[in-house]
Amino acid sequence: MVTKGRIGAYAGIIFLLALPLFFPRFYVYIASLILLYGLLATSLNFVLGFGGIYQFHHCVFYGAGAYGAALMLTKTGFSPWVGFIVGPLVAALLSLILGLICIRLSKLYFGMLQISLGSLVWAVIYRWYSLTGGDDGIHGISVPDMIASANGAYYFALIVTGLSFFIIFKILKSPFGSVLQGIRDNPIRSEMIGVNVKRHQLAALVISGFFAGVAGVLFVVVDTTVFPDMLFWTLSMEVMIMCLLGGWFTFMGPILGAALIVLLRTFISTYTVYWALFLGIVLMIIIFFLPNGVLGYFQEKFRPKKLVKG
Amino acid sequence: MDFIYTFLSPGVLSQIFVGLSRTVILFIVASGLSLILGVLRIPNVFHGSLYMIGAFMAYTICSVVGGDAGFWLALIGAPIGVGLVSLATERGLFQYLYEREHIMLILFTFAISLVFGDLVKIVWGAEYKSVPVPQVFQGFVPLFGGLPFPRYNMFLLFMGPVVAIALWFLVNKTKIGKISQAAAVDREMVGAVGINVSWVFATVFVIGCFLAGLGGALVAPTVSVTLGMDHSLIIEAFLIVIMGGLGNIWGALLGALIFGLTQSLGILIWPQFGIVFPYLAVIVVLLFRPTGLLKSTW
Amino acid sequence: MLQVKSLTKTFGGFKAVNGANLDVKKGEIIAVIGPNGAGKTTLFNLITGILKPDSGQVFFKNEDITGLPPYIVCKKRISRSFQVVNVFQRRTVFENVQVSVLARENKTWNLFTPSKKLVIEETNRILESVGLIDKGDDISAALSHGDRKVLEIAMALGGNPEFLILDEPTAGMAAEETDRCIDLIKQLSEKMGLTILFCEHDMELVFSISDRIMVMVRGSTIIQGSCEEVRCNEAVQDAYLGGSDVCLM
Amino acid sequence: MKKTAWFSVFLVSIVGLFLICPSSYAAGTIKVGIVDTYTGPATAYTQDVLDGFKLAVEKINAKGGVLGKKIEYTTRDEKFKPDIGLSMAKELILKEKVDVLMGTINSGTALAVSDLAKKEQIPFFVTYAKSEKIIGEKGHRYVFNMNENTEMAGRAAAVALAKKPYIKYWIAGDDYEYGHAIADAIMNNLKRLNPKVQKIGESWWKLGEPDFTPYITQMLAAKPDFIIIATGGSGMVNFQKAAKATGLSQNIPFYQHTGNELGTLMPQGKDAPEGVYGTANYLFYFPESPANKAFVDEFKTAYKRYPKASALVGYMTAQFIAEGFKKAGKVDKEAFIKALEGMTLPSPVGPLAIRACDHQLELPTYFGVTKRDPKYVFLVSGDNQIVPPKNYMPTCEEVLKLRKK
Repeated sequence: MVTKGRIGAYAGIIFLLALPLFFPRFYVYIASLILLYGLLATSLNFVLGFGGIYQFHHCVFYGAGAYGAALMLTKTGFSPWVGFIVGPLVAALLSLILGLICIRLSKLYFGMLQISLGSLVWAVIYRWYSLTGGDDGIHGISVPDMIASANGAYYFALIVTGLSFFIIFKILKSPFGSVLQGIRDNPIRSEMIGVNVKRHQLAALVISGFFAGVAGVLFVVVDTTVFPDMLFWTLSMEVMIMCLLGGWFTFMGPILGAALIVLLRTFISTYTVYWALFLGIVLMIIIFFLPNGVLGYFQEKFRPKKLVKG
Repeated sequence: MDFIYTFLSPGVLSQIFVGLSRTVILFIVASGLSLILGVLRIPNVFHGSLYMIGAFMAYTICSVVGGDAGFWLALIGAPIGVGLVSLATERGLFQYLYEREHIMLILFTFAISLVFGDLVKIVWGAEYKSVPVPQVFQGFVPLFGGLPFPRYNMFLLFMGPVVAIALWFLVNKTKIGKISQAAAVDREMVGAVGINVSWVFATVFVIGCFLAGLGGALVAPTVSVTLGMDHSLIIEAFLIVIMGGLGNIWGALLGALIFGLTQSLGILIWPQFGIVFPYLAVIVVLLFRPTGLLKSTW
Repeated sequence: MLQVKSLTKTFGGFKAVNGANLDVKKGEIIAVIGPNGAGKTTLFNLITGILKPDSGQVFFKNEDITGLPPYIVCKKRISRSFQVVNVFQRRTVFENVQVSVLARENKTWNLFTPSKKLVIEETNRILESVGLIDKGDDISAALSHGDRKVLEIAMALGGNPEFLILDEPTAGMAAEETDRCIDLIKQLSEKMGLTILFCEHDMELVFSISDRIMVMVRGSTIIQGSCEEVRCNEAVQDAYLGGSDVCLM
Repeated sequence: MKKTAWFSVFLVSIVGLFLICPSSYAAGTIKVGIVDTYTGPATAYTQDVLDGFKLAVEKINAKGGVLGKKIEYTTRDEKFKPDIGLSMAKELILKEKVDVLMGTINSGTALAVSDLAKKEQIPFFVTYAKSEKIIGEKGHRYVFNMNENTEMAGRAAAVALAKKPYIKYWIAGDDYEYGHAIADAIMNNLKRLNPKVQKIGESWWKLGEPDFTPYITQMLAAKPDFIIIATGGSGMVNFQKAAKATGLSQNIPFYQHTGNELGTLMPQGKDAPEGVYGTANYLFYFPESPANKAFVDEFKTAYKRYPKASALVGYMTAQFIAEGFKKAGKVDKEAFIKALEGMTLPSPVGPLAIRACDHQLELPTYFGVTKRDPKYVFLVSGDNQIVPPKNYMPTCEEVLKLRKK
């Protein structure tokens, strides 16, 4: 069984590496988008599905990372690679600040306070015209030649997301990850076995913010633009949907969810302008019948021994 | 009056009054949201869509009936229409979902709001719609040093307390109100004494949505009825409910007051960044009262 | 070892704990009894830092631990189980206990070593001692009620405590499970030398294993003494039996 | 590890579904891809662009198309979100291989797609986004603006307002790029044309603000001579309603760009305020030329409503695309662009030209004031004066200087 899984994983990696050789440019572009949204959703799921923190406005960090990198690239003379590192750091810092304010609250209250704070960040970016270009955004950001082409951007996204997924996976399997999942299941119990819950949650938020920032940087590389809409709450909702759709207690779930949403959006919109209607209906059906998400459903179905009840 | 003017200039006073009429709409919508949150525990994201549908229904009724009668009919008909829509969604979908995680419900209702957004476009089309202000409320009254105050806003100021008192009566003095209060605290117990909890929830849900429709119908004459009018409102309504304390109707009133007033007075203090004041108010409130100003039913 | 001095906690006017006193010596098994709503669980929450007392003090090994947060209390080697089952329900039994051991060994900030390579022996030893070793790979939500209660105790043991607080360890258990649990508690006390504070409604269990008993009524300590002292105490009879002259049990 | 297997099966089937998704176009046609917002308040304008475009395309195709090929188009709803719009534009270019892109009311999307069009070398017709940057600072060979921009609108308004006796101006508007740009353009040009003019104050509200009364009381208290309101979309109607309810329209004259336009006045019916100054690029009842009447009749027969300014934009874009290819003689993008530069076509509002230097369509502007008209169930623009393009358009030098920056 294990070897079969290994073979599957290697086949997947080879498929992803060879993708630009066989598919036209558009599909390479869509694949890059899936990778970056997959990373964004996974970074959210790190705190949502594994940390039990209701991070309602995750996209603030995605946008912060993107703007951080975009501003470094357009307004300063540093090497673009420096910008790519600064972006996630800005996101992590912002995540720390927002986390320090919100962490005292729990669940829905945490989420709502986060939405208000996030909306403030959005308003600042939206209003600070001289720095951020206001609602028009920043366009035509030039990235290094190596990663400027569609294939280059794809490979860059593939390497970065692959590395990020690996790191996040590692963290989840580490003692820190164990503690985090413990906190999700039962914060009071976690305190009582000697875990400083708030501090661990805060660290998780910072890590999550950092990787959201990485996803933001990838957006800059893939689409060479940034917009204030990247920090608007509706996008955060969509990312949350990606997590739940794929399965928020699974590692691969959010990636699958991201792939589903991106593909459905592209696929349905070629047929009808009412794609939101169909997307909404598909989502309703999935949430209605598969409460643990698509991947969660398969996991339940094929591993009855570890079935999670109530 | 002159005595008051020594403390507050006529401009500030009129700003406060205008803020209050905005408060009324926010309160009506947010109280419905709060009711649903408190009793059913559903964070209803498509509450905003219902508000929009209420406004569109008001438009349809007004343009079919015409004149002042159309307006009054719309004021009753549109919320009832919205109530029927919500009854269908509750019976068809939500009654199976009460035990789900909140976050699932949020996303489920978000999905419904996507569907409703497009359905409204299919039914009513893309053009801006406008509901005329009824004859009785046209024009304005000079208030506070002659600054004009629209008569319709006076009507709104009257409607606010009416709705608040009606809600108070409903929640505290009627059987359904008492049952729903009990159900909010302990669902199983209410079920155990032989009450059909499912229908109690349906009723509360419809009442909450009725309020969203009423808000939409009331706001319709003051704005252009357009697609997407739900977007900004729903976040504001949620913040108000959170600020006031989940499920607490008086909290919704207090939250709406704070929200409406910080918005209108913020403009006086710092016009360029008037937009951030209500958000700042929410942050300040939640920092000092993490579970809202008044007692939450959660 | 543990002294509680006139501890008070009020919830919106209701005095849940009102001047509770308790004195526990090393190696003892102490039971707290009292009718429902007497404030036993609140008392435990106050000792372990989940709630902050309004007044009064808690000393552990002559050190003031009043109002310290739970994770610090835990580091002083006080562990507890909960009345309502409180385990990490999406994780396996093994992981549940392992987290507890990891937390005690301050390894929770380790981000990159796979947990499956850490503290395996220690975790297995604890699972062995409570008899859950066979179920190590089960998701804890799928366990029977009794097993979950035992898992609770196992998690508490993960913190390598000197002082163990058990909140109704046998509540809801079937008869044979209760027996197993009693054995477990006795073992912990005898073999590992733990000091144990527990509350329980099952009087048989209380009188069979405890060294001393503390009786709480309406948030206050009525008496703390040996089983014999408590059994025929008038106030206790008042509280439990409405003032008859019959000794308890 | 079964889940990995299932996971891959699932993913492959989704990808497969996506790959077999058919092309939206038939072969051997000229393909036009439209990315625009068809959700939310903006739809009131974008629907007219599309319908105007459709009208012209159907006429062209009925006559046998261009170069023996039919013009085909497909739409994508970007929902006013630039990231979605951009990925849709990429889909149209890379997968559908469109010959021409057009669309969008959202300046953010327009700029992003314009940047893409430049890289992919696809002609892009901006239909209703009004950012000055589109052909200014960010302008390039492949982008065409078929609509006025904020600078043009501001200059046209300034030309008309400079003749009025007002001195003390108050500025207010939607607090976003469009509002500020249009207000700045009016004020800067007004000061240039009439140095006595001064700004005594300003107020800005968030986009989509539902209640304007507080702002209006603030303005009334300040007692300016004239107010310039820089709003867009639903804000236009909302403000006029509030202006009527508070009596602002009777006390202080104010100007709104597109305030006299059908899109603003029709929804309000007879209840719109009278005496509001406005500018518009198109009025279906003015000028009363046969060409205009013919277009209005045609549009009205097809869609049962009067055309708005955006309908004219869509209508003319289709004709320019058709004539561009006809003149180029082949479906070749470079030749097409060359052909369009300087091209003049007859239109409902008289001959319209695409300026060679910056690819801006030269549109006339109508300055008027709202009044009742017994012929219609809504208010119309009266006392219309035409501001011809040459009187207000920025010169080629001015635009090209922006590009160099």
